[in-house]
Amino acid sequence: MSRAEILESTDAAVAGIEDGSTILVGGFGLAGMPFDLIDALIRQGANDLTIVSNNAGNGDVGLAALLAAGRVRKVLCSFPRQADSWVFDGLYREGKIELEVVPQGNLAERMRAAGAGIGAFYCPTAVGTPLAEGKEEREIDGRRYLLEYPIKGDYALIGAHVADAMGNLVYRKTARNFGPVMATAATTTIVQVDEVVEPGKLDPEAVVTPSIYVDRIVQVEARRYTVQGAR
Amino acid sequence: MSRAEILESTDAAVAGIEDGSTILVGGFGLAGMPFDLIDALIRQGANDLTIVSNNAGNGDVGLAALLAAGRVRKVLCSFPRQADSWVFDGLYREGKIELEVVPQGNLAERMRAAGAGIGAFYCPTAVGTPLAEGKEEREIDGRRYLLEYPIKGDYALIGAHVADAMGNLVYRKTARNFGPVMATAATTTIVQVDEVVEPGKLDPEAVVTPSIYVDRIVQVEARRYTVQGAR
Amino acid sequence: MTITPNDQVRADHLLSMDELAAVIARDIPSGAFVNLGIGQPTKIADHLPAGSGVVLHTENGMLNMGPKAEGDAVDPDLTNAGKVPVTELPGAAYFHHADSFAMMRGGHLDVCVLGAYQVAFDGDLANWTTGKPEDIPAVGGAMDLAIGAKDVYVMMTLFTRSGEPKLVPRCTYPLTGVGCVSRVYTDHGVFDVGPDGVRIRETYGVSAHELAERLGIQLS
Amino acid sequence: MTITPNDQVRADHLLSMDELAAVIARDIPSGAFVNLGIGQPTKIADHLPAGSGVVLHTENGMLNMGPKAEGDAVDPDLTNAGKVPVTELPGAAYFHHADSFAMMRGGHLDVCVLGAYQVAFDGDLANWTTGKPEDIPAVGGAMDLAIGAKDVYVMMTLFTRSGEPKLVPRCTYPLTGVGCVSRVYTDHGVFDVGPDGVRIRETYGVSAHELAERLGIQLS
Repeated sequence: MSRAEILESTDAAVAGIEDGSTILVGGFGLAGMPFDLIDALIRQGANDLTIVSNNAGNGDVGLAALLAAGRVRKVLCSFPRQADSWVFDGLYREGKIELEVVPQGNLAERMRAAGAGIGAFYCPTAVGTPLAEGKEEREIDGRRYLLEYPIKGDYALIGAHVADAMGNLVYRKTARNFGPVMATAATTTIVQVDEVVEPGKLDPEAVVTPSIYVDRIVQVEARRYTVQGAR
Repeated sequence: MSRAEILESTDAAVAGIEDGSTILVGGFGLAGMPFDLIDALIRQGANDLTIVSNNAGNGDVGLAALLAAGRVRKVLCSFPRQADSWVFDGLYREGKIELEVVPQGNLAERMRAAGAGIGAFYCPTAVGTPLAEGKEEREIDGRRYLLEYPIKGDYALIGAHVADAMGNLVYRKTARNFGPVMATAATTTIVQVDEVVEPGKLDPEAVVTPSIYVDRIVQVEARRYTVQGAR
Repeated sequence: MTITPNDQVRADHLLSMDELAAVIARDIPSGAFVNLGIGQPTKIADHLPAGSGVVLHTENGMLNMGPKAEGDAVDPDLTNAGKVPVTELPGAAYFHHADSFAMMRGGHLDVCVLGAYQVAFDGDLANWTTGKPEDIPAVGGAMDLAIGAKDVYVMMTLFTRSGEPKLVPRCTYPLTGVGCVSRVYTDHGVFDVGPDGVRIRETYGVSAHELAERLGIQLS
Repeated sequence: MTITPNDQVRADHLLSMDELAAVIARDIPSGAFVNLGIGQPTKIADHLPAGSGVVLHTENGMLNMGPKAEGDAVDPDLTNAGKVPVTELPGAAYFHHADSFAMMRGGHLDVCVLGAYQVAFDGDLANWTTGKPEDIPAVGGAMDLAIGAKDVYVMMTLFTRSGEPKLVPRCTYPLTGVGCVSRVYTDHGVFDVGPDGVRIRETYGVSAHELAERLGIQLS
C-alpha cells in the first residue's frame, strides 16, 4: 500500500466499494464503531456485501441501518443476538441474511493471520463444540486443536482517535478493539478519525497502527454517543 | 502469573533458574540486550541451558560470556555468524554447542504462538529451502506453507526502558525488538529496566507489555553501550 | 462417578447471588489476574477487598479495569465486555482484540468466572446457546474464556426455575468447552468438578447428603 | 528459456555499486514502503530524491527510518537491521519483532532489495549460505523478506570475482526462497526474472547480445 490519502468527505472515503465486497467493520458495541463511514456506505449503495464485525448491529443505526437497507448478504460475527439487535433478528428469522458465528478470539486471530501471511493455524477454542463441525482437528502435545483459516477483507472501515498525515493511528481506550487487527487484514483500509495532525505529532512509541496499513483517512465531527435505540 | 515482584538486585532476579532450562534472551545486537541479567545468570551458575535469542553473542560480553563459561548446550537463533561472534564460532566448530537456525520471523512468530495458545501455524517462510527439511508442507489457496510449532521458554530475560510497579513495560526505539514477544512466551519473565515508576505514571494507551506478562523486575544502572569488542 | 460428601454446612439458607459473589471474591487469590463474565459474575468485583491487588481483565481490550462508571465519568469509549461503561485504575493498559484474546487463549489469566446453563461432573461447560431452533446463536468470547484461564469457575443457581439440576452427569445443551470447568459456585453449595468427578466443598441451607440425593448421585 | 534482447545500452561503462544504487532509487515508486537489505542495498537510501515519500522499513521494528546517525545523534537503542545506528523521521513508528515480521510476511511492503549469491532465471534466490561445511549457517530475516514483499529486487554484481555468472539457469547454492525475485539489478544490466524466464531491460557498457552470450543463453 502506498501513502495514505486524506479525503474531504466520508463519501469520497468510501468511493468505489464494489458490490459483493467483504467489509471488515470495527467497533465493539458503540466504541470504535465507524458510524460516519457506514452512513456513507449506505449512500454509496454497494450491495450483496459480506460484513465481518463483532456484532450484527444495534438499534436502527450504523450496521443495523445497512442491514435494514438490504445491502448485506452475509454476516460473520461473534455475537449477533443482543437486546437491541432487532433489525438483524428479523432478517435472520425471515431467512433473508446468512450468519456465520465465529468465536470472538477466532474472529480476531483469523484476521490477524490474514494480515500476517499465516496460511492457517491450530487453535484450542471450540474443540468438542458444535462450532467445531467441519473443521480439521489435530492433537498436538496432548491437547486438541482445530484448524482455522484467515479472514481477509476487501475493505476495512474502522474508527480511530487521531491520525497523522502519514496514516499512523492511535485509538482511545477500549474503542481500540478490532481496528488495529482489521487494518492489517484488508486490501483497502478506510479510517474515520476525530483529528488529523502533522507527522511528528504522534509519539512513535505509542503509534498503534503504523501508516503502512492505512489507505484512506477522513476527519469527522465528534460523535454524540447517546444514539437513540443503540447502547 | 500474579503480580510482579520488584527485586533489589539482579542476583535476586535470576534466583532459582534450574539447570536444563530454556531461556529466551531479548535484544538485537546490543539494543535491548539484558546484559546485567546475563551477568547475574553467569554468577548464578545454571548449566546445560538452551538459549533462544536472535544472535549468539557479540564480543566477549553478555551471551558470549555465558557461552564462554560453558553453560549453554544449545542455541536457537536466526543469525549466529557475525563479525564479532568468535566465542560462538569457536564452540560450534569444536562441536561443543548445538545450533538450530530459525528464520528471524519464525523465531518471533513461534514465540508469539507459544504466548497466544496457538498449537502450530502454517507459514510461507523457508518453503523449498534447506530449512524446510523435516517440516510438514501444505498447500493452501495455491500457496505453499510449512507447519511451525511454538517455542516456549521456562524463563525470559529481557531489557525494557521503564516499568511501573504493577509490571507494565515500555521500551525505547528499536530496543523493543523481541522483548514484548518473549514476555508472553515464558513461564517466568524477568526484566531489567532503567527506571521503575508508580502505577499511573505510564500512559495506559502506550503500554507495550501489559503487567500480566511480567514476573520479576530489577532496576539497573544506565548502561554505557561502548562495550569493548561488541557492537 | 464418586462424590465426596462434606457435611460442613456453611450457611443456614440458600445464598443470594450477591452473597455468592462475596464467597467467590473471598476465594480469588490476592494479586490474581481475573476475567469476570457478563451478567452475575460482574457482581464479584463489588466484593473484592480493598488492597486485594486483583487485576481485572476485560476481553474487549483492557487490564486493570475499575468499577462501573457513574455520571460524568461515563465515557462511551471505555466499556466492559457487557458494553457497560467502566473506569480505569492506575496501572491500566489497553490492547487490541487479537492481543486480548492471545492473553486469554495463551493461559495467562489466573481465574475466569462464567455463568452457565449446565456444567457436567467432568467439567464440560454449556453456556452459549440453548440449541433451540428459534434461538439465534451468539457465542462472543465464551469459548475463548472457557479454554483460556488457568481456573474456570462457574457461578449459577444449582437448579432451573422448574427444578432441573444444572450440575449434571452430562450436558444436554450444546457445549462451550470440554472438561474446562474446575469449580462450580451455586446458591446451594460449591463443587469441584473435573476428571475425577464431582466433590462437594461446602453447602448452604442444605446438607451434602440431601444435595447429592437431589442431584441424583449415589454417594460411594 | 527465452531471452528478450533490448539493445538500448544505457551507459558506456559497467556501473559502480553506487551508480547502481541510484538506478534502483529511480525505479522505486513514490510513496512506496521499502525494506533495504543489509550491505549494498543500504546505499539506495542515499539516492532517493527529496520528497519521494518513500518510507523505509527496518525489520528490527521501525517504519520511516531516517539516514545513518552521526556524532551526537548516535543512539544505541536505534539501529537498522545491520546494527548500524540510524535516525528517526517525523511519522515514524516502532513495533516489536512479531509485528514487524507480520508486516513483511503479510505482503504489506511494496519493495525489498536484497543482495544475492545467485538468482535463477525463474526467480529462485540464494543469498543466505554458501552451504560449505566450514560456513556457519545464519539466515536472519532473509527468508522472510524473500517471501514477503510485493516486489523483491536483487542488487548484485553479475559475475563473481572469478567470472562465474550469478544469474543462472538454476541455483547451485542453497535456496533462500522459491520464485520470489522479480528483478535483478547488476553492474552489467537490469533483468526481469520469473515464471516466463529472463528478460534484459537495459545494459551498461555491454550489448544485450554480448551479455546473453556471456550468461550462456541462446537468444530465441
